[in-house]
Amino acid sequence: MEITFIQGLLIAIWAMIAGLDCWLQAFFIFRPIIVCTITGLILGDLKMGVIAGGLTELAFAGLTPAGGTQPPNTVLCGIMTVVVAYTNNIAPQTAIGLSLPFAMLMQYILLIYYSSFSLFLPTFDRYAEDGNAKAFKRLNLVPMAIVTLSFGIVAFLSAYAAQGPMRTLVNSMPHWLTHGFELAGGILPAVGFAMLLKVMLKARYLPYLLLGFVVASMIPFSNVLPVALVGAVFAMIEFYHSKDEEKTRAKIKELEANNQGGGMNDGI
Amino acid sequence: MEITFIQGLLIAIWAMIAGLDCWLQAFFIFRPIIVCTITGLILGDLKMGVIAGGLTELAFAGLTPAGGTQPPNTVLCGIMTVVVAYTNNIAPQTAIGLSLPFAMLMQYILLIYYSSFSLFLPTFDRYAEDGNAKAFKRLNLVPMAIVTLSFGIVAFLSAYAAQGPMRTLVNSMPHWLTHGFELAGGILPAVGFAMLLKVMLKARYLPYLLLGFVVASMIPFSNVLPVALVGAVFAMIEFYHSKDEEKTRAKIKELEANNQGGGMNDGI
Amino acid sequence: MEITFIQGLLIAIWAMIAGLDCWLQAFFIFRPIIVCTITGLILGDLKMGVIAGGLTELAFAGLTPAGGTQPPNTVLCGIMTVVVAYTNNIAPQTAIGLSLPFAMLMQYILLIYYSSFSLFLPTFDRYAEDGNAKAFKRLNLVPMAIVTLSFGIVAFLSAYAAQGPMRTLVNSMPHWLTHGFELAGGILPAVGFAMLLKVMLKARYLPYLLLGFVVASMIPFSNVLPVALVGAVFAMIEFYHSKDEEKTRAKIKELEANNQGGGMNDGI
Amino acid sequence: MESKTDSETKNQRHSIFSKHEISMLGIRSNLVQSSFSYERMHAPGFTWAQLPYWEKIYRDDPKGLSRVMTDNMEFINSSPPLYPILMGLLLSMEEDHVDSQTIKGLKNALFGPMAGIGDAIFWFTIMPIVGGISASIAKSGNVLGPILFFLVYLFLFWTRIPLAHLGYNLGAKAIDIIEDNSKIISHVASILGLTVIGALIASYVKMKLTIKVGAGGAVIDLQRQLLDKIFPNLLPFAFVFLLYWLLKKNINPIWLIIVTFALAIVMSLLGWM
Amino acid sequence: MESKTDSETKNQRHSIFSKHEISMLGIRSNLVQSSFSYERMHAPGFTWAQLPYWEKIYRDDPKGLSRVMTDNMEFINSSPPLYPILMGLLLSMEEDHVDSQTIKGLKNALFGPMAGIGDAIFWFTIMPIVGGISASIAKSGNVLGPILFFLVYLFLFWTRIPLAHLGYNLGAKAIDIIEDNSKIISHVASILGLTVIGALIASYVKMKLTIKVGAGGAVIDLQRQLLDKIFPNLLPFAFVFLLYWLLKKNINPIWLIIVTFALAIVMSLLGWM
Amino acid sequence: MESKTDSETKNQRHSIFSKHEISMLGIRSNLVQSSFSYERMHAPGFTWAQLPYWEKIYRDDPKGLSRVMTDNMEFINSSPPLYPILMGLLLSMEEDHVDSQTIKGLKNALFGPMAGIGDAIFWFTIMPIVGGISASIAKSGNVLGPILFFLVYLFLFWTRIPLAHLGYNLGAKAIDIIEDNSKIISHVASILGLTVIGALIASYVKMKLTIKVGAGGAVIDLQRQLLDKIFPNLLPFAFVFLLYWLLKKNINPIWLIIVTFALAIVMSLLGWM
Ligand SMILES: OC[C@H]1O[C@H](O)[C@@H](O)[C@@H](O)[C@@H]1O
Ligand SMILES: OC[C@H]1O[C@H](O)[C@@H](O)[C@@H](O)[C@@H]1O
Ligand SMILES: OC[C@H]1O[C@H](O)[C@@H](O)[C@@H](O)[C@@H]1O
Repeated sequence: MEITFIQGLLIAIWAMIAGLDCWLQAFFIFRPIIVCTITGLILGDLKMGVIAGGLTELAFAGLTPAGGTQPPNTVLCGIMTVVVAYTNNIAPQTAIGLSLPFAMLMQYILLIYYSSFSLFLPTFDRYAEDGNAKAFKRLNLVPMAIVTLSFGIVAFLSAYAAQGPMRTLVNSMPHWLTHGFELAGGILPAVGFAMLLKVMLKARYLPYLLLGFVVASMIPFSNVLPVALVGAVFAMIEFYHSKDEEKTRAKIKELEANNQGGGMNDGI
Repeated sequence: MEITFIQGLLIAIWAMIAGLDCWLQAFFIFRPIIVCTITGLILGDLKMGVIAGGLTELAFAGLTPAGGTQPPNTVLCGIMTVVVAYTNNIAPQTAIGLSLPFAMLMQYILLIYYSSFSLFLPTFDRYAEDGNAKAFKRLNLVPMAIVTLSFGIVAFLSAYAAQGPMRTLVNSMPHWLTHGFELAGGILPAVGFAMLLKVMLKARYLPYLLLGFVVASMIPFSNVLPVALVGAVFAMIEFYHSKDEEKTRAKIKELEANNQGGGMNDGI
Repeated sequence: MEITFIQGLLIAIWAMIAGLDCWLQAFFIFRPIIVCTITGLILGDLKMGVIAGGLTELAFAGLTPAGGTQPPNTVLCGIMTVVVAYTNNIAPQTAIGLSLPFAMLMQYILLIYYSSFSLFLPTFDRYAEDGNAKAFKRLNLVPMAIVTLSFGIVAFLSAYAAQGPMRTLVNSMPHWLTHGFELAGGILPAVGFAMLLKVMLKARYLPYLLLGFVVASMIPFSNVLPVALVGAVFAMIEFYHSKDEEKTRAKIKELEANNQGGGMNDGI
Repeated sequence: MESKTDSETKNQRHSIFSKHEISMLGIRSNLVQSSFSYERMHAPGFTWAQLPYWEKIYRDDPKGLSRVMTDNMEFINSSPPLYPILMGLLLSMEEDHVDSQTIKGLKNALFGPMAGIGDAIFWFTIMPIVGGISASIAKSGNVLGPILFFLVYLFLFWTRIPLAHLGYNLGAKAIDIIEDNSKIISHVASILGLTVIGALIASYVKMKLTIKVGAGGAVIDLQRQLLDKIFPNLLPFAFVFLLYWLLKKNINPIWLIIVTFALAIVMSLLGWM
Repeated sequence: MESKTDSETKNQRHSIFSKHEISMLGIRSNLVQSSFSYERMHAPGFTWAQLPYWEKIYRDDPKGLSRVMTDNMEFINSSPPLYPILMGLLLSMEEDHVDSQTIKGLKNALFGPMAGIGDAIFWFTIMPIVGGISASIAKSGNVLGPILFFLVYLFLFWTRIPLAHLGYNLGAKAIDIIEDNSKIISHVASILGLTVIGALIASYVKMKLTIKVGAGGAVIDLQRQLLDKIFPNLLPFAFVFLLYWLLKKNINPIWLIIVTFALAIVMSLLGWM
Repeated sequence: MESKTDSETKNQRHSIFSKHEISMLGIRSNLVQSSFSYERMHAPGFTWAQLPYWEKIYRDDPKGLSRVMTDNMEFINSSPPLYPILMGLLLSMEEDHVDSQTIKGLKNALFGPMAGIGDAIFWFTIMPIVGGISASIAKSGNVLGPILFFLVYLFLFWTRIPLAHLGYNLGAKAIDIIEDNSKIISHVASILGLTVIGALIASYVKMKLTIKVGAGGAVIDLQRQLLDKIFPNLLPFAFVFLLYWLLKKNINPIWLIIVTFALAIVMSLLGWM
């Protein structure tokens, strides 16, 4: 089915709202499960939106922006999964793979902003030095406006303007390619986890990574809460151990200090 | 079916035996699994007694008297579950709920004894001071006699004398109420566990509580032995850690003592 | 079916190859899974050899020679399981039990060598003192030759020469006896584990033994890798703890040394 | 060298008590709760159990008997099945006329940790396991269930005898070992105990919702599609902690039982459970 | 005594800020990322959120305002949902005119560990759990899935208000506690975080071979007869570590995504997955 | 600076041994058990493997050769697959003419812990896992089972070569690392080893009763209704500990095997298993 101009506009507005939220990480309506649902609503197929939301949410679970990284953008991915499924009449599962290029496009736009917004810093600094609160507050709106607008434009172009070529593309894609995109959607979280590990993994935490992996692989349960609890158990046990050790170490330090003190006294 | 006077008397005698055991915690024939079985035997329906015993034992698992607390009494509960099921021809599962008021009655009688038996203490003390062993031994029989008798009377009245009103009551109870009693029987152990936690839970033991809960929830096994073994594993590991730490701490203390000793020597 | 002289010879040669490997523990072709397969190949029934290999490998999992112990010999057991199954047309499962006496025979021959080969040591020592490398190298071949030959002879006699009496024996064995041998095959690894425990078990490692046992009993998984990973997790956690403790202990030692040093200085 | 054989053959050489008498001490320990009161808990029963032995030791010393009786009437509360060890120990010291202050100190140092260990082992581990297994056999009407239960506890009853001998034979030698470890042991017993309690909450508290929420195509079964997907046994755990929190607020336990009943009946009435 | 009531009633007595104003601080904390740049991360948004309060404190002291603004423009990066605590804390100190060096030190000591804890809790635990549960409801087309998700995050949004009050009320008192524990807490948060990441790898990375190898009677299904028998989720784990190793070699993350796509498409083409 | 490049390029610049020769050391290490005897275990084979290298080092020093041969004829027992590291290490020291007492001390410090680690890894972890997986493929008659097994062990055989290079290249530098950690490492290897042994007991010892006890309506299947309800694999665990206890009483292992056979046959005869 085709997307009307009005629908395209509504999608753009929704992209701006969700996109700003994605930038700020406030309400978490930028997560696929919400983005897809609302997009489905706009296109008049709520149920498909909800289903796509469930599938996409799972595919993006590992791709968090923790530590200031930028994963493929969930807003664009959510919108385009529903749009591609809707306009090409294909299963959301396959559409996820096809929406990924859009998600990556937005990811790179945001990465550019992450780098280039440092251009605002000197001005911020000047206002700070001048104690000019009003100007400071005003300037703080500019980056947000840029981000919001970008989301709107990219979403409009992707969802409305590109639907013709998109359909041609999808129709001409052989099965192995669409299946390949599906597979990619399933493997993609690995990238997010690898990036997390680069930030967080030290040798001393390797056992816990392994523990979580083994326990999750062995218990047939649908979410990671049991494993998180096991992690919490080990964390708490370690907490009290560390506390005890700290006390011991503090005592030793005291003794060392006394010793040196004693040594100095001897010298007098 | 009705309970004959002889059966009522036999039940009273059995209640006295099991009740004394409950007071002393010696043979553990005061547990529902035994109490119900014997009561069933007295009423001529051993099989029902055994089944009721199994069900009631599980419902009372958490309600231990550890730490000197008093849970609803297992002897009365066991007897009355079988009696109620027998006289009203209902399933033991439902009867458990209906027997609970009797169990609680006995619980409160025992609680009163726990408090009021301190009245005997001055006399005990006097005999102790006088070194009067004979009198001391004699006096020690009195509380036991009181307890034993109380069990007999309460059981006789509950099982034999109250069976008429009991039947009327049960017949007039709507389904939601009997079902409610059933539910209560299933939830009741929570009270026992909460009381245990009040005595035993410190922040530093919270992880182990959680561990036991998570492991038991995740492994599909019919008893808590595997979890108890996991608990034992952690306990033993901690044991050796604590040993090591203790040694370290002992050494530090020695050093501190030496230091102060040294300081004093310096002063000389 | 009968074993031809050529087949008997081939088996003897294979026994020598696998036997030498068993002595040296180099390629691990002495494990039942390989020994049975090749023996099956020699007898023209590869498939049965492979199946017997799988079964025998599992039965011998615990019987490792770690620490210089000697378990029933896997080469003889592997060969004879296939031979007995082949010549008597019985299931490999039952044949394992019947091959055990041969495996134990070889075990005792090797044990005798383990003891008696110390007779070579004085000669080795003399060559070492003389710096006589050539003679030393030559002498080192002798024990290997003895072992290799023994394997050949024992295997030839067991597989070829003894097949007549063997068949008579098997045919005359009542069901309870063959079933008993089967059972013994299943219980046998216990011996290996008990021997391991004698070497390795100290009180402080008991929790880990228990942990492995409980986890393996609770998770329905076909190999011990998950448990090995859990063991690795605990081992790594302990590693870092021990490291920390070591540091603490080192500091305390330093302090003690300083203290004593200080004391001596005072004395001067 | 001397001291070794000394303690090994104590029972034979020095002891004024026969083996049978020590066994009887184990049996008598069953009455520690005979005159239980919150004020001093096991004190009278504890004294009663040891009384005949003191009578023998202080046959010609009424002052001594009076002193030891008075000393033992102080508050004491420990795990009943472990009393034989404690009593055996104290008796051997009393017999050796160890200073009464030392004995008191030891008694006070030991009964607390022993309560913790004993409860963890007897109430929280053995009872639910034996009870659970027997009950699962009994539930189908098989009388071997209660018989199994009875036999296990008969065995535990019997263990009081060897435990009394153990305590008596180890005597003073055991004290250092136990005293040194008592803090660690009660720490370790708490770990075991709380792990098991966590498991018991998951196994024995039964709460399952039966309602469905939502309307039209958007109906979910609250228990199976939400709670069980978050974590099994979530309600039992939460409810135990609600009660725990009420207890911490010094609400009387009786109220907890009433609350539980009220909740169950209301839930039944609403058809939510 | 005094000091106790002092801090308890701070909000009422000393504070120049109304309860409403402190609540607004929680709300304003939502904009910490407003002018995010890699150079200073949250600095401008962080300053912006607190600005109105400094304007009030330094109403008659332009120098003070300038100083505090400049101080806060330094690099800062922490977990967004925990900023309310941090800001509340700093505000109460600023109000008490605590030495600016102390405030800076504190800020620097706290934001790092708070990032670790917050990420472990919010990104790696709450999000996958809530997301996973909602998604499993949504997958069958049930709109209660997204609604549940939304409600949970609405609640988390709301928590910023009490957290701001918490930080503000605790004030300097909280500092010692947090500072003492910050090293241990970030250690402990890493343990939790990495355990969960391990579980996420097992749950969310999907790689399964579909090929069989061998010929004739000797065919095995690589995935089910080999890999799954070695360990479930072996491929996902190995692949994550391959990517991790590439990252360690300073390969750009963009390449990882490309490699992933290429691999998936090649595998699809070969019919291996 | 110098010393760094020094060790990095050792093989090229200083070493009198070619890469091929070091590889051959790895291969030669396969013969450590060639003249095994309980008196000195690997000593002759250990000496034999290193002999050609000493001949080269002490070409013009027969005394040296005699000394080093004699030194190495002392008792030694370690894990065969780890010998290449140890030998590589010792060779690099011998080549640098490190004091012979130091070398001896090092050798003695290392071989024990290495035995523990090696056994935990090779005997108790790799073998049962690879064996178990291959066997489960082979049990259905699939020849890929033994092939897989063979390939894995061929790979492990090959690792001796890089391990020899590793030991030789690290040289003395590695010693401090290993020596410092040897106590901890053997501790840690025991943890791993015993966990796996516990798992192996559960997986590989097969004992199941087939009898039912009781009469009439009160019949229970001992294995399924009692033992399996208490704990799965209870019999295997108990039996292993029975054997363990016998071994502790210095019963000869041969008796254990006889006892096992007798038990199995009696059980079969009675129809209990
Ligand atoms: O890692 C701390 C923090 O870093 C960045 O600011 C963002 O990615 C946040 O989402 C994250 O919580
Ligand atoms: O807690 C120790 C002890 O306290 C009381 O004496 C009773 O409840 C016992 O059952 C319990 O073992
Ligand atoms: O235990 C170390 C070592 O001892 C002996 O040498 C052999 O049994 C080896 O297989 C084993 O690895």
